[in-house]
Amino acid sequence: MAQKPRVAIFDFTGCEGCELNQLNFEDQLLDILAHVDIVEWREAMDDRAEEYDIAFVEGSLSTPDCIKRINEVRRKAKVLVALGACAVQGGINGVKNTHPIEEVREEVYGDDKYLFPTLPALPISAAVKVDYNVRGCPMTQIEFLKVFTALVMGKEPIEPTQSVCVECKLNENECVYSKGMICLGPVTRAGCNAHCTNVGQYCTGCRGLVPEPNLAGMREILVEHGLSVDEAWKRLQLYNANELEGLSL
Amino acid sequence: MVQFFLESDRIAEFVAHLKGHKPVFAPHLKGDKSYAFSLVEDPAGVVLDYNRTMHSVKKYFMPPREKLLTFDLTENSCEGGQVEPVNAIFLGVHSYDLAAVHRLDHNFAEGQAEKNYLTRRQGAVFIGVSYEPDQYHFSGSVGIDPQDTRGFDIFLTKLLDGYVLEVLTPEGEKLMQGLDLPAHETGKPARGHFQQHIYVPQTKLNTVMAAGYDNEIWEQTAKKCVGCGTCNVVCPTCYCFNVEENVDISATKGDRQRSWDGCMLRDFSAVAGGEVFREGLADRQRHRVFRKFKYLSDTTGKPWCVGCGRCTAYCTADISIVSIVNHLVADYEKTVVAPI
Amino acid sequence: MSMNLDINVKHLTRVEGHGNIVVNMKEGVLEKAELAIVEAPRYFEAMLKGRSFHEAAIITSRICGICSLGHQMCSLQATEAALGLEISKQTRLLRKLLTHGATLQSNVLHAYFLAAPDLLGVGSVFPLVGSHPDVVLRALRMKRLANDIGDVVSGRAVHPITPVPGGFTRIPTEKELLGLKTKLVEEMVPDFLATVETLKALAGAIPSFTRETEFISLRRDDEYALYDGDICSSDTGTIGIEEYRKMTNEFVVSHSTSKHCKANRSSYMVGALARWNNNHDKLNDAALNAAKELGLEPGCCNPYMNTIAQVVEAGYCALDSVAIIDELLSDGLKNEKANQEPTRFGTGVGSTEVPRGILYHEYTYDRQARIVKANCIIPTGQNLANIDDDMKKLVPEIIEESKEDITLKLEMLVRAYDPCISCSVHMLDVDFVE
Amino acid sequence: MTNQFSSDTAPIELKDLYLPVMAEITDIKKMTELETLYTVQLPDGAELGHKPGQFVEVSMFGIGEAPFSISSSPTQRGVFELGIRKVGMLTDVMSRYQVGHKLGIRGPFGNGIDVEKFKGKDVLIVAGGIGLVPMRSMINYVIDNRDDFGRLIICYGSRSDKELLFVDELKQWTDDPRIEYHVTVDHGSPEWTGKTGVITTLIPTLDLDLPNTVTCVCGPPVMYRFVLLALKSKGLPEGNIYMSLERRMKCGVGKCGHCQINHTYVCQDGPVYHYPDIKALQEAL
Ligand SMILES: Cc1cc2nc3c(=O)[nH]c(=O)nc-3n(C[C@H](O)[C@H](O)[C@H](O)COP(=O)(O)OP(=O)(O)OC[C@H]3O[C@@H](n4cnc5c(N)ncnc54)[C@H](O)[C@@H]3O)c2cc1C
Ligand code: SF4
Ligand code: SF4
Ligand code: SF4
Repeated sequence: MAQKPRVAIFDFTGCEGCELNQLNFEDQLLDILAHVDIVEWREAMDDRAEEYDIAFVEGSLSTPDCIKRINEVRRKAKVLVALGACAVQGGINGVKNTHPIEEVREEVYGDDKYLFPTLPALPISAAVKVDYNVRGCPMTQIEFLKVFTALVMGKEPIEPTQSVCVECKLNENECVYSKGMICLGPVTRAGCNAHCTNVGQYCTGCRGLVPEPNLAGMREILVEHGLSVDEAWKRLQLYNANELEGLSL
Repeated sequence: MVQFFLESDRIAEFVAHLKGHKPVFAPHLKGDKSYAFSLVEDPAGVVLDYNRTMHSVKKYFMPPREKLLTFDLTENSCEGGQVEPVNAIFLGVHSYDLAAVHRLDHNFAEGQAEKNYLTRRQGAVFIGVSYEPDQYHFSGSVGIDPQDTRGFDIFLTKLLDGYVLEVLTPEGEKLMQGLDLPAHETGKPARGHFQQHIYVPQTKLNTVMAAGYDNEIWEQTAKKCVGCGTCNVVCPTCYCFNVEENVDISATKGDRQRSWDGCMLRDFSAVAGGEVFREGLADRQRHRVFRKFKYLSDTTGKPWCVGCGRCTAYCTADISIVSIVNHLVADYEKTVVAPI
Repeated sequence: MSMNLDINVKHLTRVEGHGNIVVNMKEGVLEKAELAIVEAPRYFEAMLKGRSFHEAAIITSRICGICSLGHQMCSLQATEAALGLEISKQTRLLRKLLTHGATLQSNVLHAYFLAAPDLLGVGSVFPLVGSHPDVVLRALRMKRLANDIGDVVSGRAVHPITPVPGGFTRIPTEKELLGLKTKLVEEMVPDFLATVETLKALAGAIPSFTRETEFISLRRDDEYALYDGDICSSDTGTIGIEEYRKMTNEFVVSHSTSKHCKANRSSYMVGALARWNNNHDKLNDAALNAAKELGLEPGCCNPYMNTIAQVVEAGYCALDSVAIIDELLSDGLKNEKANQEPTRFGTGVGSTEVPRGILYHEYTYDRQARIVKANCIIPTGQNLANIDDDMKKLVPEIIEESKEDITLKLEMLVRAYDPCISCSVHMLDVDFVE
Repeated sequence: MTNQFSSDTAPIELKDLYLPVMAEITDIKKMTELETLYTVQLPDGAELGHKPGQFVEVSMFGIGEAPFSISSSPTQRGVFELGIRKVGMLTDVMSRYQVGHKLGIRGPFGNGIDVEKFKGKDVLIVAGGIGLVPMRSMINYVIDNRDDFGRLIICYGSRSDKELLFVDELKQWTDDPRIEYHVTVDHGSPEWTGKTGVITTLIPTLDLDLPNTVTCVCGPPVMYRFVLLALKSKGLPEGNIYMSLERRMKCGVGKCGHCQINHTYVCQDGPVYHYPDIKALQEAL
C-alpha cells in the first residue's frame, strides 16, 4: 500500500465504551497504528482532520446537531464503519424510544419538560450510508480486528448472519435455558463467539437480530420459559427497539 | 467372549489403568446438568452414568474449528494443516454415538477420501457404556440398542453395583492386560426401555419421507422454529462445514479454517447474487430431516439419524424430530390402504 | 494580557464525553467561567422504568464505558438492597477485586493517555509511541493487566457480564486467580514503581493552585473504601448511604446538560483526591510511599494533584488485589449460585467509589421486581460546580499569562478531574447555542 | 467385528484435498464491465487435464476460495481459462489482479460433460449470461474435434448487448458455416440489430433433428425451468438433455454439504446432470 489509510474516530450519543475497547487493544494497538494514520480522535488526541479514508463512528444519533455532524463525517469519509450497538442499531439508547416521548421528558425534567428538544435515538444508518458494521455492546473486539484487517487488505468484511446459538454450541456451553434462564441467542446475530453464554450469562441480544428473525417463534420460546408476552417483548427491545419499531408480538 | 465385573469402587482404578496406555477422553459434567467429553485428568471427574453429551466424540475427528491451511501473504504461499492421529481411548461412549462415528467414516472415506478426518481417526479405541433411555432417546427405532456392542473394543453394561465389562477386540484385550478383574458369570441385565419410538420400521422410512415432501408439518414446524441451527451443531452425524479465512493483524499471514455449519442456517445455501436455494425455514427443516432419513439412506440403505435425541433435547423451540417423523408416518398410513 | 478575555474550547479533547470550556472576562470582571456540558442526554432513569431487576445493571452499565463496572456494582447494590438479596463474602470479595481492577485500569488510562501528554507538552499519546516507546508499552502492559482482572473475574472489562443480582453467573477458577496474582506481583508492581519514577520527573509541570474545598467520598473503618462504605464529608463527617440526597442536592444550571450538586458549601469535590484526603490512613505502604515520592500530602487542596492521587491509588489497588486473591484462595473458591429470590420489594440505595468519585444509584421495585423509579447520581455531575468554582478562582490568578497558557491551564484543570461526561448527562437536556 | 482404525502406527497416505497448487495468471482480458477472462498456467506447464463442464476452486489467500468453471477446451494445451464475473468479495479482489499474480488452484472437480454421449450427434448448446463461460469449453471442444460431431447449434441469451461475452469468438461463430449461432438480448441498446427477447424465444424457431440432438443447458437459476419447457414442447426427448447447475460450495470434493440437492452433490455428481436423473429431484430446478 502506497499511503497508509487515514483513520478518524467519532463519537455520538453512547457510552464511549466502544472507543475505550479500541484503547483496550493493548496487545494489538501498536500493530494497528503501524497500518494506519489516526488523524482524528477526540477521546485520545487534540488534532482535527479535513478528510480521511476510514471513519469509525460510535454512538447513536439523538439530537439535531448529531445529524448535522454525521453528514459532515460522511462527506469527508471514503468508508464509514459503524462501531457498536448504538451506532449499528441505536443500541440501548433506543429503549427511550419505546416510552412515549412525553413520558420520558417528564421523568427526566419534571416541570421543565417543555424546555428541551429531543429526537428518538437512531442508528447511524438512519441518516447516512453505512458501509460496514462492527456490532456488539461494547463492540466485539475480534470483529473489529476482522473488519479492520479486511479494510487494510482491500477486501469486504463479511457480516455473520447465523445465530449466537451456533457459536455457543460450538463451544459446547450448557444452554442457559436449561439453567432456568432465558436467552436471546436463538435470534441474535453471531460474531461475539457467544461471549456472554460462555460465562454463564444469558445473551441480551446486543449484536442485533439475525436477518429475517422468526419473532413469533422467539416469543413462544420466551413465554414457554416463563416470561409474560410484555416482558418477552421488552427483553427483545433492549437492543433492537429501532428494528422492532411498529411491530408487536 | 470374556466378561468381567467392574465394581463401582474400582472405576477410578480402571480409568487410571487406561490412562497408562493412551490419553483417555470421557464424559464430564460441564455446567450444572450438561455433559461433555474431555480429556481425563482426574479419574474421579469421569461420569459414566449420563444421558447425553452435548457434542458426540465427533469433535475429536472433525473439530468444531479446524485449520485447513496456513498461508503467508508476503510470499503468497501456503502449507497444509497439520493433522495427527488422535490415538486415544474414548471411554463411556453410548452405542448411538459410535454408530454415528461409523456413518461419518463413510462420509469422509467415500468418494474423495479426506486426509484430515481419516488421519485423526487413527488409533481411536472405544469403550462403550450402556445407558437408560430418557425422554429423548429413540435409537431403538433406528436399530441401535442401548447395549449394542458393535464396533466397541470394550463394553460396559450397568449393574446395580458396577458394570459387566466385555472385552470385544484384540485392542480391548491389550488394554485389559495388567488389570485384575473378577470374571462375571451371570449374564447381562435386560436393556432399558425407550420412551420414544418412530412408528414405522426403519426400512420404510424412505417411502414415508418421499410421500411427505409436501406435508403441512414443514410449515407448521417453521412457525415455531427460529432457525438457530442448534439442531445441526449438536447432531453427531451432521458433517457440513463452512470455510473462512483469518488474517492476522499484521496482514502478513493467516489461516483458512473450517467450522461446523448447518443446513438450518439461511446462508448455508445462499450464492452470490442473492439467490438462497432453501429460503424458508420449512424448506430447511425438511432438508434437515430428509438428510437424516432419506437422502443418505437412499444411497447407503441406513438412516443417518442414530436416535440420540440431541436435536430435540437442545431445541429451545421444543421441536421434536420424532414427532415430525411420526406426523409423516401417520399421514402416510392414511393414504395407503391396509392389506386385507 | 488585557483585562478582556474570551475563551471558548469546543468539544474539549482527551476527556470522556463532550464538554466546552467557556470563560469571559470584561474590563477585569469575570463574567463567566464554566464547563459547559453539551453531551447529548441519555435518559437512563426513564429507560430503567418498567425493566426487570435482571436488566437494571445491564442497562446502567451502558451509562458509561469507562465506569461501566462501577455502575454495575452500584446498581447491583441498589437492587440487592431493594429486593432484600443477601450476598456472600466471596461475592463481596470478587466485587472488590473487580472494583480494584477497574480503578487501576482507569487511573492508569487517565494518567498515561489523557493527562501525561499535557505534562509533556504534546497533543496526544500517539507521538509518545515514537518518542517514549518504553513508557507507552509500560502503560499498555499495566492497562492490559488491569483489564485482565475484569476479563477473568467478570467476563469482560468493559460492560462486565458475570456480575448479576445476588452473585455471579460464573466464578473464576483457582488457576485463573493464581495467574492474575503472578502477573500482579511480577509485572504490575515493578511497572507501578517505574510509573512513580516517570511521574516524579514530570511533577514539576503540575500547576500549583489551591482552593479550600469540601471533599466527599465513601469511608470504612476497616479498609480503604472503594466498593462500598458510608458517606464521608471532610466538613461534617459520616452518614449512611441511604441519606445520600442530603449530600448531593442536585440542581439545574443553564449551561449544562448535567445537573450540579452541593452539600455544605457552594460546591464539593469527589474522586481520587477526595478519597485520599478522607481515607489516606487506610492505604497500604506501596501507596503511601508513592504519595511521599510524588509530594502528595493529606489535606491537599490542589485539584491538579488529582492525577497524582489516582496514581497513588493505583499502587494500593495493585497490592490489595493480591491480598484479596490470597483471601479468596485461602477461603477456598465455592461454586455459588447467585441468590435471586427477592425477600422484599421496595427501595434500595447503592454507592460505590468509581475512579472519578462517589456514585449513587437508587431504585424502587414493584412486586414483579420491575423498576418503578430510578435515580443515579454521577461523580462528574457532583464535580461540575467545584470545577466552576476552581475556574473562578484560577482565572484572575493567572490572568497575566498568555491566552494560550490560560486555555491550557483551564483544559488541564478540567482534565485533572478526569471528568466522565457521558456519565454525567444521564439527566438533563439543555439547548445550546454553539 | 474389528476396529479398522485401531492402528495408531500406520497413518494413511492420503492427498490433502484442501491444499491448492500455485498457478500464474499469464493473460487478462476484460470482456465487459463485470466479466474478465483470465489465462492461467500451472507450475512447470503441467496440464490441468479437465473435461468440458468441470470447474476448479480458486484460492486467494486471506480472501477466500470459490468455484469457477473452466472456460477453455481441453484441446487447448499448456494453459486454461477462467471467465469471472465480479459479484462479491473474492471476485472483486480478483478483478484488481495483474498478469503474473499467482492463484491457488484445486481441481479439476465435478463430473464434467461426458463428450462420448455427444459424439456423432447434433450438439445444441443453450447458454444464458455467465452460463456461456462453462459452455464455451464444450463449444471449443466440438469445434476442435469437428468431425466427431454432427451439427453445432448455439443459443445464447444475454441481458443486453453490452454484456455479451467473448465477442470476438461470437463473430467467428457467426461467420463459421459449420456453426449455427443464435443470439438474443433481453434489452438491446439502440445500436443492437439482433434479436431481442428472452432466451426461450430462440428455441421454437430451431429446426432440429430431434432424436439425434443432444443438448447442454447452463445459465442462471431462473432460466432452467423455462428453457426445459421450451425444449420439451419442441419435442426433444428428455434423455437428450444435460444441464449444468450451480450451488453454493465450499470444498469442491463432496464433503462440506453445501451443494447438496437431495442425495446428490453438485460438486461430485454434477455440475452437469443428465436431465432424467434429476427431474424427480425436488429443489434441483
Ligand atoms: C460449479 C460452479 C461453477 C461456477 N463457475 C463460475 C464461472 O465460471 N464464472 C463466474 O463468474 N462464477 C462462477 N461461479 C459462481 C462463483 O463461484 C461465485 O460467483 C463466487 O463464489 C462469488 O464469490 P465472491 O466472493 O465474489 O462473492 P460473495 O458473494 O462475496 O461470496 C462469498 C462466498 O460465498 C460463496 N458463494 C457465493 N456465491 C456462490 C456461488 N454461486 N457458488 C458457490 N459459492 C458461492 C463462496 O464460497 C464465496 O467465497 C460458479 C459456481 C459454481 C458452483
Ligand atoms: S452473547 Fe449476546 S449479549 Fe453477549 S456479546 Fe454476544 S450478542 Fe452480545
Ligand atoms: S434447534 Fe430448534 S429452533 Fe433451532 S433450528 Fe433446530 S429446530 Fe429450529
Ligand atoms: S437428527 Fe437429532 S436425533 Fe438424529 S442423530 Fe441427529 S441430533 Fe440425534
